[in-house]
Amino acid sequence: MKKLINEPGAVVDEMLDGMVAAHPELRRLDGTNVLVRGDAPVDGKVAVVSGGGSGHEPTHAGYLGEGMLDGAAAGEVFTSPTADQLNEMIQATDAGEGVLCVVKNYEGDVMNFDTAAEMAAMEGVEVEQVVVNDDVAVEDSLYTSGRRGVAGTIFVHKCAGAKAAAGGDLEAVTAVAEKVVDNVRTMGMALTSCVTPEKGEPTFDLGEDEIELGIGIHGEPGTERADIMSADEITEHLTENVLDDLELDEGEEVVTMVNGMGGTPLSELYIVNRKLQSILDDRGIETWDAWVGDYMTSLDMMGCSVSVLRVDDELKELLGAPAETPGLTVTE
Amino acid sequence: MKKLINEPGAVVDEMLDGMVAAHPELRRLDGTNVLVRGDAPVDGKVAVVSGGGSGHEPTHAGYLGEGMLDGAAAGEVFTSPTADQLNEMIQATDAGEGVLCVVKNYEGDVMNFDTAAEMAAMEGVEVEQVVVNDDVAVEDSLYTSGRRGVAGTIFVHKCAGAKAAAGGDLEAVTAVAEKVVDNVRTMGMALTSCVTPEKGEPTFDLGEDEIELGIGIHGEPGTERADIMSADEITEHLTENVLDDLELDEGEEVVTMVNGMGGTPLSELYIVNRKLQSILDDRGIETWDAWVGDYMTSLDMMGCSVSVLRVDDELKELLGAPAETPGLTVTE
Amino acid sequence: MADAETQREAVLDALDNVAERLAEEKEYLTDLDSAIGDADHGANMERGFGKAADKREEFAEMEPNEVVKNVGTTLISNVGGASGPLYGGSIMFASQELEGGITAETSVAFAEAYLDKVKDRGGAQVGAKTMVDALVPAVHTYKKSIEQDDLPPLEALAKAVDAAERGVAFTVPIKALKGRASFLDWRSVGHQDPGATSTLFILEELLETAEE
Amino acid sequence: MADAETQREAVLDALDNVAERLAEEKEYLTDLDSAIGDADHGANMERGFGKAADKREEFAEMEPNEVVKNVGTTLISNVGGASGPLYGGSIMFASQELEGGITAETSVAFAEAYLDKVKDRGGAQVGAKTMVDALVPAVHTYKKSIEQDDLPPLEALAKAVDAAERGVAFTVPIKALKGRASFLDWRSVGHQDPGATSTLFILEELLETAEE
Ligand SMILES: Nc1ncnc2c1ncn2[C@@H]1O[C@H](COP(=O)(O)OP(=O)(O)O)[C@@H](O)[C@H]1O
Ligand SMILES: Nc1ncnc2c1ncn2[C@@H]1O[C@H](COP(=O)(O)OP(=O)(O)O)[C@@H](O)[C@H]1O
Ligand SMILES: [Mg+2]
Ligand SMILES: [Mg+2]
Ligand SMILES: [Mg+2]
Ligand SMILES: [Mg+2]
Repeated sequence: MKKLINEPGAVVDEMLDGMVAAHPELRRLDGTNVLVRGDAPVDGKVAVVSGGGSGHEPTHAGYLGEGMLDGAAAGEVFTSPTADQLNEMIQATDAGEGVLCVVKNYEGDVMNFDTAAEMAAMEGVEVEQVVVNDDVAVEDSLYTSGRRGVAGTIFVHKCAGAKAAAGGDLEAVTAVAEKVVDNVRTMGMALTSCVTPEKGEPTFDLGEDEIELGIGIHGEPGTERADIMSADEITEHLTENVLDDLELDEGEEVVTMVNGMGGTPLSELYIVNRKLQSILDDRGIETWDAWVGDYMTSLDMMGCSVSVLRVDDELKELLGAPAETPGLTVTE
Repeated sequence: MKKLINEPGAVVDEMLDGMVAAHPELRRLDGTNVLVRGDAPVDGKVAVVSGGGSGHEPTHAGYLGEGMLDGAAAGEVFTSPTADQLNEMIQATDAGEGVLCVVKNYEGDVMNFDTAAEMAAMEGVEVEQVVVNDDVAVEDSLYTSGRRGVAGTIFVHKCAGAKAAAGGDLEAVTAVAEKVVDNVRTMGMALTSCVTPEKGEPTFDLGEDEIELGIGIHGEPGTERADIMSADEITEHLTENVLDDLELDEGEEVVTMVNGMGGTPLSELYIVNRKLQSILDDRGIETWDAWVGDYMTSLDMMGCSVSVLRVDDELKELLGAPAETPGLTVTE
Repeated sequence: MADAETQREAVLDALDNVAERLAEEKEYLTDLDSAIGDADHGANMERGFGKAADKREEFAEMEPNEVVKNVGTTLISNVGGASGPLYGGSIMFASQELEGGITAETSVAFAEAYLDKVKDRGGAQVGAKTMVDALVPAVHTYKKSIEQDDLPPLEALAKAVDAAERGVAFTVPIKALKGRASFLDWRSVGHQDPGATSTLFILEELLETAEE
Repeated sequence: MADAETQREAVLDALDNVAERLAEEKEYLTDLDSAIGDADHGANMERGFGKAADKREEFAEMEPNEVVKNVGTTLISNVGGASGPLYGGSIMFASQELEGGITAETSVAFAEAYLDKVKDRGGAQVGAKTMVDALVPAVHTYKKSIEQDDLPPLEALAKAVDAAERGVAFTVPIKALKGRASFLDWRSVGHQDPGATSTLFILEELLETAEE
């Protein structure tokens, strides 16, 4: 393993320090791995917070700022943050208008956020929770953990954050977040595994001619191993699964995201976007906006995910609203 | 080699199509690998253009847009664009106020830009050229090719672009670009080589315990091979070389950039930034702004470069001026 | 029945042994988690129990049940992931059963409360390929051995360890329904569950400590 | 002296042979460029001369010197990098010397003009570890063989190829002063220059074609 780190145990702590050094408009809560907007709690505004394991940068703290998140809790690499830290985040960002927690559907995240919400509620904070589960690779069923939350989460941050910035109350902000969850689907793939600082070697082994389809964002193997394919074939596979699940009708409008897993050159993501847009064109689906970049990564993994979000006028307005964060800036 | 591509020969073409599909505000000149701002030529404004080999995304076309570049020419991977394409770019962006070409110091780039400038001049276009050579790893000498141009080039794009947007004439825009060149220094390192689509295997072999110091951005080996070090040690090495060359005095102000080579997790870049800022602190040098991210990459290479730009009031104003491009957005 | 101090010392010894064992097994647990999860279970367990064991001095004046409770909260604050709230929250919750001291009877109540909380919090039944698959046979066996077979706690615990072992083995051939491994669907078949395995290790160390 | 058509055919045959050879040597050239450059010289040369060879039909009606000039512009438009303007620009420039047809005399003038342009454009002297190191001995030898030793062009060309070979070998032990390899400083010592090597291959194919 070769990494630009000092020691595996210090990665999260030092990364957070380096982040605050680069973005002095963020603030680290003393003795925690929680970053918040420097001006948190923001008077008169519902707070939108998120959190989860580290290793997905710019997720989560990269989306702190005007028009997106108020707080972001960083767990160890790929390990959800502990409930007490989540509780501190909730308390520190609540301005009395309540806090919406955006949680990706993993039992660890859900259980810790649940506990934190209970703790915060005991202190009189109004807390709502939205669980994102956009990953179509995983079968959804009552008897299982359901679908994972992956890159579509960024759209939830953006829309809920914009709604809160526009003065929406906790109910309205939560409703927007749920609307995004209902309308976004994602599927991902990996060309290579990733190397966590603690383990120091690839989480799974992939042959030179193999890829993983249906991966999450934690270096876990995917739902299926396949022979290497061309970028167009891969894009087709991901996109078709996403579109079939979303049941889009001709003429509907979408916002797309080609998300890099961390180790993929941007040029390759654009090659994927090229095919994605041509598939949408062929199906008579209109792209209102196309996002291409590293939004939610898995350390150094090579691969990508394709997300499609069905949008209406409300979501378009929220997606287009200004945001100013280290990881995403939208200007009017 | 596993890449999200269709065929090695189509990488640049398809990437450019995918880019325009994602950023419809950009336009591809017919039959070329040149992208320009959709509204080029911009009336009454000096054009700032750049170009070079592909594989450095978001460089170059990622910096097209308000407040930065008007045109960007993409060569094959790591191969400078041909003179005729550069000439077409210059002609297409010139609004009659002249064109500044920002060139990184490689003989290929310089020779092709020279030829293009001659061709454009024959058509009556006023062309200026600024050659960026910020890489302190390479010794500067009259009898050699001199220093390479690397990530510091982005600061040149930003400042020259802002000056042009503010109505500066060709002379003024060129002067700003030269001021940045005089005040920026960079040094880079690699943990791994990169894999070009054409070659399909690493450009150089690095042992599990080795790193390359003093690399450029073309997957070329560095000036020195060293044993693996901690992030802090690496940062110290890079930063000290940069600072010594820049001859900064206590109390001076700088803008820093920790640039990822493409395959480095963002978390690691923040760990480098943490140390960089603490070194500057110790030396009594003040950071006015710290950039951390993938600005000029070498495909999937793991590694980073550290750049330091000495700033005065003029440069601060230009760096802080609004820019809206796929790769960099600055709001007022 | 041993006095409070002896009991506390026994709890602290057990804690040390567990922490040491989990540190030794860190890589093994992580490897199991690599195959069907995200390669952090070893680090999570080592970190959590390591932190708890480091608090020996803080624990020096506490009642045994308070020590146990504090181990639980320490896990909650330091583990994260799925195993943090499951291990930590359930230990914390079950510690109430030890308020009157640690006896054969209260240890059964503790075990039952612990199992209930894990099932409740995580929503997994037996056969979902989780720690529950090790816990259910262990707790059932322990309870029956003590309450119906009148075995001494040490023997009951030894039987529980055997039972947990079978539970761990049982996780191998089945498909995960809960936890990260469930995202792998059929690909989870053939792999041993990390959380069930760490549960077994902990039980083994409790037995080891009790035997000393 | 052969007529224009024969000359044109000879040029086109040479072009085919060169293109074919460079395609064969693509990997080898790229490997050389990997060691001290950026691993694209093979692809650059193959692309450039391949495109030129593809234009056979366009060239069918042209004068020999125009064909040569067009090969130059095709390289300029398709190669990029350092080798594009060096090879392409110099061929284009030197083609003027062939306006009166291709003779022993004009071929010497072409060679000299070509060398001058490479040196002028790239600013490299002998010993900078570039294509110039293959070119200088080749051109000097060719010129002397024809002008002073009165050798027939075929023999002169054979001697020039020998000379270029020594030039290529000479690039190995020296440090690069120009081109990307110069950024490696002392680490460039011990490696063969890709551009000098491709120059040699081209000369070998010219000889091969002339011999046929
Ligand atoms: N819903 C659940 N119910 C019971 N046990 C679970 C559940 N989810 C996960 N586990 C247990 O947790 C273990 C994984 O723990 P760990 O790797 O530390 O957390 P994470 O899955 O968040 O990375 C699994 O092996 C499984 O035994
Ligand atoms: N200034 C120069 N003068 C002469 N030859 C040069 C010069 N710079 C580079 N070369 C030649 O070009 C070759 C490299 O060509 P190529 O790899 O195609 O271009 P690039 O260096 O732009 O990647 C070198 O091996 C060298 O022979
Ligand atoms: Mg985890
Ligand atoms: Mg090149
Ligand atoms: Mg895990
Ligand atoms: Mg080259």
